[in-house]
Amino acid sequence: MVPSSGKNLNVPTPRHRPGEEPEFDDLDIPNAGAAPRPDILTDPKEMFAYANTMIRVLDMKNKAVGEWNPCLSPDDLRKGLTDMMITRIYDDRMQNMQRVGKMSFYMKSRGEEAVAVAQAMALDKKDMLFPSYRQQGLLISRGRDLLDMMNHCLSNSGDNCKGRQLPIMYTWKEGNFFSISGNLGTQFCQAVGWAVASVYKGEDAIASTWVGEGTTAESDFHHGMTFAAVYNAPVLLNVVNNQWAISSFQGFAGGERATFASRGIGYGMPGLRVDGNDFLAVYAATKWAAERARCGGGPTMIEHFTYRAGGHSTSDDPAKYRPEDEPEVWPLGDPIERLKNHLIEIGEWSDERHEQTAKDITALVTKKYKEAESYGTLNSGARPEVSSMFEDVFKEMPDNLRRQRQQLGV
Amino acid sequence: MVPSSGKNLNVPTPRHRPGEEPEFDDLDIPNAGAAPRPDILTDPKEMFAYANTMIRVLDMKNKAVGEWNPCLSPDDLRKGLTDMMITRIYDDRMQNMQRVGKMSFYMKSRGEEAVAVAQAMALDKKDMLFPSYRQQGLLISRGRDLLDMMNHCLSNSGDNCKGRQLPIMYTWKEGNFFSISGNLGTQFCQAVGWAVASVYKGEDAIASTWVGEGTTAESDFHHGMTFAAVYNAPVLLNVVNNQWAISSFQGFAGGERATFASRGIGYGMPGLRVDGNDFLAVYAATKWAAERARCGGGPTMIEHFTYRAGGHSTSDDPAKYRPEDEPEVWPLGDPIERLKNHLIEIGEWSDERHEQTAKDITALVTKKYKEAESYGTLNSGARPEVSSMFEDVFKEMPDNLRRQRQQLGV
Amino acid sequence: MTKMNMVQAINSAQDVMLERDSSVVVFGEDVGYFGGVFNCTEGLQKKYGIQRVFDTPIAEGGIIALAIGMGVNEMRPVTEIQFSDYIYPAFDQIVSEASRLRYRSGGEYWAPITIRTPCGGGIRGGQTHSQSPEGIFTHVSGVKTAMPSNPYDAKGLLISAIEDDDPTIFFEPKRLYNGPFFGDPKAQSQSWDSHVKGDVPEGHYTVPIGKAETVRAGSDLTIVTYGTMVHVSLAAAELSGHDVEVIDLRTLTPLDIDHIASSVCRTGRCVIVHEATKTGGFGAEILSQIQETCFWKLESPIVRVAGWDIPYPHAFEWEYFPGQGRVLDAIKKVMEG
Amino acid sequence: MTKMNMVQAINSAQDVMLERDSSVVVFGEDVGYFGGVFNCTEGLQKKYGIQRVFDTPIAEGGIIALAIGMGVNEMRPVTEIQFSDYIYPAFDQIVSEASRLRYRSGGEYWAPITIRTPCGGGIRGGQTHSQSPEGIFTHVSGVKTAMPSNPYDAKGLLISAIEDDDPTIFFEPKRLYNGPFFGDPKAQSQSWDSHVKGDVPEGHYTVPIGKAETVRAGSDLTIVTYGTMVHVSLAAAELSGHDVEVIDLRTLTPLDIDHIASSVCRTGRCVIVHEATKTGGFGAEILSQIQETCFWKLESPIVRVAGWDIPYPHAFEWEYFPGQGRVLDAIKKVMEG
Ligand SMILES: Cc1ncc(C[n+]2csc(CCOP(=O)(O)OP(=O)(O)O)c2C)c(N)n1
Ligand SMILES: Cc1ncc(C[n+]2csc(CCOP(=O)(O)OP(=O)(O)O)c2C)c(N)n1
Ligand SMILES: [Mg+2]
Ligand SMILES: [Mg+2]
Repeated sequence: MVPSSGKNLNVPTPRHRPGEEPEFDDLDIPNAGAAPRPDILTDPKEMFAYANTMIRVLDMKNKAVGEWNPCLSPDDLRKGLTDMMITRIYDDRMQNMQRVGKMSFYMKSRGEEAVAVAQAMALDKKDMLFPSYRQQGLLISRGRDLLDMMNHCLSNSGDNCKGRQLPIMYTWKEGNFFSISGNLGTQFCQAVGWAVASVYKGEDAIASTWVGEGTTAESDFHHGMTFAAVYNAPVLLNVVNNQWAISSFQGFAGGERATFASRGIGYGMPGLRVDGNDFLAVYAATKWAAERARCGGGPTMIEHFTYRAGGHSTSDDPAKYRPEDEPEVWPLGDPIERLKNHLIEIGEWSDERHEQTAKDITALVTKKYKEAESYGTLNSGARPEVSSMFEDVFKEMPDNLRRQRQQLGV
Repeated sequence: MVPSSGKNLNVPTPRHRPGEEPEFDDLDIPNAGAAPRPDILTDPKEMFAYANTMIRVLDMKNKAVGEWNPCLSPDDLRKGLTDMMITRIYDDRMQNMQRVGKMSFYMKSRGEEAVAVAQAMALDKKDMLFPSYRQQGLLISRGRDLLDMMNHCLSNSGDNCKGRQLPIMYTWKEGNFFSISGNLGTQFCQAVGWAVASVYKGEDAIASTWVGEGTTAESDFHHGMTFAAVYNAPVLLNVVNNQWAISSFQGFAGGERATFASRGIGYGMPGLRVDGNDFLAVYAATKWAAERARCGGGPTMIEHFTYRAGGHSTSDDPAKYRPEDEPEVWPLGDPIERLKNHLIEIGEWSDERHEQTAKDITALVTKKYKEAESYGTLNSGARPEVSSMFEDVFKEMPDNLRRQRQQLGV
Repeated sequence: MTKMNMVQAINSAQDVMLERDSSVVVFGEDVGYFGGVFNCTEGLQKKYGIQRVFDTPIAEGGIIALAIGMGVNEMRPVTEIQFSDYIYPAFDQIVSEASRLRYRSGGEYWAPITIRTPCGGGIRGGQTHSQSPEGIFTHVSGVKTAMPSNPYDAKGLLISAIEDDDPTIFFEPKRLYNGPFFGDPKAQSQSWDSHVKGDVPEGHYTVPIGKAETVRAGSDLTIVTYGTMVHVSLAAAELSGHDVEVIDLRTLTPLDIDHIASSVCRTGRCVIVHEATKTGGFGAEILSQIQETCFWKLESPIVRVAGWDIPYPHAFEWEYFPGQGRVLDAIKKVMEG
Repeated sequence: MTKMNMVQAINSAQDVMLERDSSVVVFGEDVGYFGGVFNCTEGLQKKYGIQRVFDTPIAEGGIIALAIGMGVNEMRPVTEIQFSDYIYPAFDQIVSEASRLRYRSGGEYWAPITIRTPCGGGIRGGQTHSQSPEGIFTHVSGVKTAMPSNPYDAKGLLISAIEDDDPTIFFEPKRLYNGPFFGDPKAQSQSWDSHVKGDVPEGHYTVPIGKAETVRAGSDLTIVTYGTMVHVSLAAAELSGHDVEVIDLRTLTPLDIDHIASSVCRTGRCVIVHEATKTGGFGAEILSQIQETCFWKLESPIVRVAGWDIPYPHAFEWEYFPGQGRVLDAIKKVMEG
């Protein structure tokens, strides 16, 4: 039973591997401003084209153009920029702290900051977020104290998750940010349930959920799409197509044959494909989908076309499976650079201000981190109470756990 | 927390319930012959329209028309008709035998016979079938002895499944018919694995698999679609949309918002929507997809638009949830009637011949059933060896099972 | 008090809770208009509307995910998995999500969901309509598991499960829906009418989660069992010629080991009976805890009576089913041993 | 003979089988070009080509379904589930399909698949990279389960699993990949180089499925254990001051009860150790079978040492982990009891 030479199994292969020169020349990237903006209650059947084009607002000259331009105020633009900068500086710092052994693990969102930050801004605070592990920008945009985020990552005595979760698996109830699961995709259909309950309760809040493009292969993606469609749930179903899933490129999720946005078509919901590195495009698409959901128009699927500029996590070395300079040649640029240039272009920002802001953020992050360490790190200093490890398995501790706790002597 | 009056959750509702007058006037049914037949290696992106139209060959005047007409010989047409008739008469007989207590359970395929019979004819004998429980026509078309089928349903000493499975959960290795699972949908991605192995082995055989439209909501459907797309597997992914899933109409699988055939689009594979009660259309679409798969064109999804004319199973009373006369007003008619009328129209069949054939089949089925009873029924007569219940859990019986068998004293 | 069979009792529990608490909703495959393939939700959609009692797509994983999301948003979903043989596609959502949410979020989020699911054999359902998978879930931290053996307990336990703020899997031995079953398929079938536990209050009451019940007092030997096997064990006890005590667990986890241990330490002999396959079944845990607690009082080895380690074979249902004969053999062995 | 760590041994087993049998293919998330997140398939794609060693979509259920279909079509797929915490989405395909196919088809079809999956904690992986779910699968009829504790057994058992015509789940205690681990995270980490079971033949050999091994002979007490806990138990045995026998199960199901029973009947005392949560864990089954077989020889209650009945908490990994101290306590208790 030797494989024949004639027919070969199709196993997807990325465009380049380490040692090869990365290029994306044939990527089909529509011009900014080219896509029209349909009415928010447009019939999904009339929206097939949106799944195959790309909504883009920022053009090559750093101008915001076209119908999707959300016309944000300079203040809002500056908030967006600043929050993306905080996210990146925070990420870098935490990754460094992991490298020196202060915590067990870390995952950055470098290159994808626009997705989380612009979406958080476009949604209402009352809207519920069911993210994956790579949307820390949501927390930052919603104003979570960096100290709390750090305390969680350090699993220290200030960790609201009581030391039970890996770093970056945040929970923040006050900010309507769900508990991140280590199991990929599980939140996708849960978000639909939350949204259905919101309708049932007669409330106005909607839900938004995120998975990576690799995770679309999991059953939860399909369940989320199906249940959202059937109950016309007010929910945003986001696929962050950052091209990579650990070492596997998006072809292993089916991305070579069709856009992820076009998955929406078969479920009868709009699928928007957005330049995920274009803050304004992400913001505008999210606003459109949120308004649609709030008006009873049901779910929208959004594919954010972006690029994971860093490694998958601190356990990963991307140089093993893709050219080291692939991130640099990514044709859609860097979301922070692009928004910065736009603000400068419209006369509302400058290189100096940018430098200064970066410095201020770095100082803030350093200060916060110092404070966080005073609550302990994974290997030294204060921790949550050991006895707390037996709590919250159930609302009330059953006898078997009480006995086990006694056995441990805590 | 009382539900608001303003916004209501969308819960799909079928067009009619018991007591209401069934009608399907606004069903969008394209004319026979209207759909063009694309080249078998057409790019899926150019095939979106096929997911929303309906491939139909037999017109209102019982003529076969249009590009999809497979131009079958009269002999082939008669074989198709006869096999559908055998399927129906067999089904009726077995259901009756269940009613009188000879077996535990039964499921008919009434109204959907064209799907299984035409597809079996359009595929090669070497092609592997991964069906659901409602494609008994595949067995009949491939020539399985009715005696063997009955022996299985009776769980008697002649049952090749050794009494381990419910009736209708057939297995027939010789006929390249997989073992039916009681768990919905599980075969869908298994078929993809089989097809991938076929490519790997350099063989020419393809796989074909079936699920009901209700089952498309299960994860296996999504996995089958994803894996088939990623590996470009030579497989036919059939969705038999018979409008009902026990008591739930197809809206609970998302059918109100988009056709099932359009699910193919998001995975980058052709989705064909076929009049499932039109033997010639089913045959033609299957041939197209099989040829495509064999030429390296990869998977095709086919939605068979049909109607479950009987109850879900012998445990079910459809009068509880749909108008009793809904089957009669189904606008796409009955597959046997339609093919019969076509054969008469072209002068290759007659009412008399039809009657006679029905009589012959009935006599055959009666004879076979009598023979089958001589091998035992569920409650009397011979059974498989009791000790065999401990076999085949593993290839070789481990000690714990040997001891349990001894404990039972068999 | 009314006479109810188990289907009616389960229906009534949901009815009571839908009435009392607007955050309760009921959903699953075919549970809406149709009222469920076993009629356990019959009439509820008509009474409470399509917003509160509704059908779902056929996707057990999606059903539980939907329930979790609703639970996080302050609702109290009661879901049905049509057969417990079909709970496996929801395994990840139950184990990794519902059962872990409160813990992993430091207590900030939880999902008070109830999963009703018919289990067990004896209805000629073949290997995929007969399974008793409770032993898979009793190993999972963070989810409670219960299995009633009669209408009164079924209603009271189900109300407790719905009111409980933790996820609960509520296994319904479908062979008991219409009457107690003593293990002999040829015997005249009985109804719940003549059974004391067929008397069920119409309104709200609870049977507490985590409490076993002694359903027959005795001093020679203790049978620990649950679900359908309670009745089989009672019948065997009657025939055994020994003074057998029978404990109906009702809740599997958290296990009422104190109740069990105090009985076994008294009788010194124990038989554990369940319908699920033996190896790795919940009987092993019960046996282990008894051994750990009552070792010095045991007068002979504890014996497990269970389904064989094979799928439930359609034609050999009654050879698979651990009926009175196998329980009697075990009693004899333990009394002699 | 070469020195191999467990990653290399596992890699070598696949290498040997890919070489010998063209029906063997290896696939899973990140196993192809990248060689797996733990490097267990490093270099295999390069050596055998993209048709035989390849990446998959991230869908564990799909991976196992694909493997079953390939298995039915005469191939012998070796799959990787990246962490055993992520095996749950494949639960239905493993339990209802792979494990039941031969039975339900009357022996006409089967799928000789192997599921490799790293398990266990001790690597600061938090609750979703540390689980030991073997106890869920040991209750399932029709699938075999194995967990090696060293490179030699890992390679030999994995080859047996691949060659076996039944589905096998092959649990790899990831804490042992690089060296034996005795339970003290602060101790100097050891490599397999200096361990006798680090000597691994380069070619084909097998360790039979279903056979336990006595890794330390003793007459006072028997420890029954597997995986990482073999080393922790050996270390505790050493410190205990008693003459402790240690049995490494290697295969969980089918269980080598004869081997275990002959030891416990001799020593009269037994401790069972595993890392998985206690309630409903495989330890309960081991305990039950020993109780059933050796009751009259037992001089004190068998004690189980296991993970607490909670998710594996990130910050309290070492409080969760059943280390030497807890094993020593148990030995003491059993020796005194
Ligand atoms: C159910 C499950 N399977 C596998 C994993 C291991 N895993 C963690 S992240 C990851 C890749 C996810 O890729 P993608 O969805 O594209 O998200 P990204 O990391 O790019 O944001 C994998 C396979 C997991 N966490 N859960
Ligand atoms: C995993 C699983 N869930 C639920 C069931 C119960 N069940 C059996 S058939 C059926 C309806 C299936 O409907 P559909 O897929 O449309 O197929 P049809 O019966 O119409 O051919 C259901 C819910 C099952 N067998 N397996
Ligand atoms: Mg990704
Ligand atoms: Mg159907």
